[in-house]
Amino acid sequence: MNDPAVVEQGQGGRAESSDSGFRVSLGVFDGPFDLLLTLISKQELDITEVALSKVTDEFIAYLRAARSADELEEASEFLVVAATLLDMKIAGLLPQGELVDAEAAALLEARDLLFARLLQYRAFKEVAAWFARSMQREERRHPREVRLDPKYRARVPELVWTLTPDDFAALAVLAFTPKEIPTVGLDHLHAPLVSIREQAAIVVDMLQSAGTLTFRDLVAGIREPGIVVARFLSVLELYRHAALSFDQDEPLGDLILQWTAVRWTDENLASLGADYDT
Amino acid sequence: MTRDAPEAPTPDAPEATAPDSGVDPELCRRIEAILLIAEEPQGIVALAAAVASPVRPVRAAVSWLAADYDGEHGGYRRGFELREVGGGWRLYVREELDDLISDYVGSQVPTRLSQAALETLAVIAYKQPVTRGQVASIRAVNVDSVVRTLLARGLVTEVGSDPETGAIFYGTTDALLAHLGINSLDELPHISPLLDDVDDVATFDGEVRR
Amino acid sequence: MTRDAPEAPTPDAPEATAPDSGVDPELCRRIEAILLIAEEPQGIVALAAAVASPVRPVRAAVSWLAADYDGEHGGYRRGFELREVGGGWRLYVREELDDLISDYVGSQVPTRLSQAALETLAVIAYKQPVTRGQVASIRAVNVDSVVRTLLARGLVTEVGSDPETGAIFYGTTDALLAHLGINSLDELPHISPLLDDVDDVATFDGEVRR
Repeated sequence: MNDPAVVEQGQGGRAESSDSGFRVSLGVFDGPFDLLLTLISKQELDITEVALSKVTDEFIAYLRAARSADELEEASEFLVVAATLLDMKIAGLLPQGELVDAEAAALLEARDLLFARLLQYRAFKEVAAWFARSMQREERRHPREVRLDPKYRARVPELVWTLTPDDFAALAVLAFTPKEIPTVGLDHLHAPLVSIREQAAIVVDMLQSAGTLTFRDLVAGIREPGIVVARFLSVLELYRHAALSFDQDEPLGDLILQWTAVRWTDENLASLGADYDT
Repeated sequence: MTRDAPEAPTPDAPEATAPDSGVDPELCRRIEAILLIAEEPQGIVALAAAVASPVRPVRAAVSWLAADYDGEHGGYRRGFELREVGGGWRLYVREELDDLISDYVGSQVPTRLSQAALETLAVIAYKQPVTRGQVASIRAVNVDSVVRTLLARGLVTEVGSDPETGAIFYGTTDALLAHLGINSLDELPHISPLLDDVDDVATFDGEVRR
Repeated sequence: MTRDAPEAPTPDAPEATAPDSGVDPELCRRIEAILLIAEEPQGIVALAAAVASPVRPVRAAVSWLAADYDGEHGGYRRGFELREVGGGWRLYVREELDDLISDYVGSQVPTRLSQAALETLAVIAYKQPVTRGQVASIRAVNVDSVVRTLLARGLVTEVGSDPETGAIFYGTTDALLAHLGINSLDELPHISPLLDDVDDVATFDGEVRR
């Protein structure tokens, strides 16, 4: 970091717009936060030299004094940028002289990506300013917008109307029902929940009728890993309840399960796996 | 109009009409601007006030413009004309083109209302007087063109405007009652539980700052 | 237009523009009539359908009219202009006269978009078609209510959905272009060098943040 003041002059227009916003006073930099970002993004200020905790403290103080919606909006924006800076800083503090292994390379790549994200965020911010200017300019314009002459309206073909008042009311109900923007289901990201208790019931059934089975038998034909895991956990649970015993003849060999319970009721089953409930 | 100055003396378009007619092109421009956005016929005095000019040159300019649109100053006869109606001047489509406009309007206004138009109509019926912005908030889509259709169909009408924002309030018309076969809005089936919630929608406008 | 015949050959107004420009004055008249009553920008194809003419001469006539209103055909610069905005052509008061008109109609307080809405709009404009989730990952905030506002204002619209996840894709509308005073997305400021990285970033986000 050479001389922030000089760079600030070079920034011209941008510094002007940020004068009213959040300013920071750090050892290496004193000025608008926006400018700090510009310097970092131009690699004229080393991110590792910026005390993020100090930036954050100052920002919180700034927010306490903030009153206008504009200033409060800066809060969410700041969080984005601060999180990005933090990520960058973590990456920046890691040794990067030689690429010793793939992990280091990945971190370096990650830093570039974070950097790109910051740049991208700033690009959209700047474009948003262009949007605001264009919209303000355009809303001053006056297009021709005059009611249609009744003589033309009168010549429009007759409206076909088929609704009764009840139909109409039903439409109103439909129209007033809040239309939530559908949210993206995350279900596809998670395997459906598998109940250990349900799986235990199946295991109990199979063992009671067969007496002795291998674990391989118990999960034969099951493709969902979740069910296999649940059946294994239920075997452990049943063992804890002394409902079965198991033997393994050799390491990694088949697990042989034998039903040993003298008395077994559905109540035993209901209490099974309570440790896994959350 | 000082901003005009740099552009005015374009070399290949000398403001040719001014010298021989004695009509000031800048005055004509200002009058044309008012006429383009005016809903009602404009009297000469009102026009003169709007363009901040004495009445006499305004009267001369309006006559000149009317003749100009009729193609009498070397141009061609425009598709619009400037007519004096009820003591004021207004731009009209030239009468010979009425059929064209009727066909066009007919093609723009469908004989059946779309689902979107019907739902918007229902919202206006139950929430009137209501602004387009409020309807848009409830329907969560822009309703400008749909409201235009409903206006063109005479199913809704402007019933006033917000003194602060200038936003126009809309309400339904007797034509809608006639279509529904009822005599008054009181005869619409009751759906109030939902309506109570509707004011919540106002929060949604919070995104839009004034 | 047989009704036109008796008036057409007025002695001191020969339809002078037609021969030298190759533009048919009758076509111009019809286009002017549609433009006078249209409430939205008119695309060339829609105009051609309205005036029942092939597209090519309509395009030529519209260009000729725009230049004519600008005073480039020997007339004077009109108080109105023909602008190509939001995917079509529309009559506007000439920009230099906007202050005059604002005084005349009384200026309405415009409802401005919040900074969050503007940024979301910018992301959608450049990244469309784009899901809310993708917008949110770029802005790193929840954008649901902002998108609702943009939908209600007709600035963005649903343009499809992901066949696998059902996530809705959003894109911008012609109304947005009109609000920006541009005719196509190509006229947006160029920021592609930065955006080239964006897709990598999105993937990266996907791996790290979810």
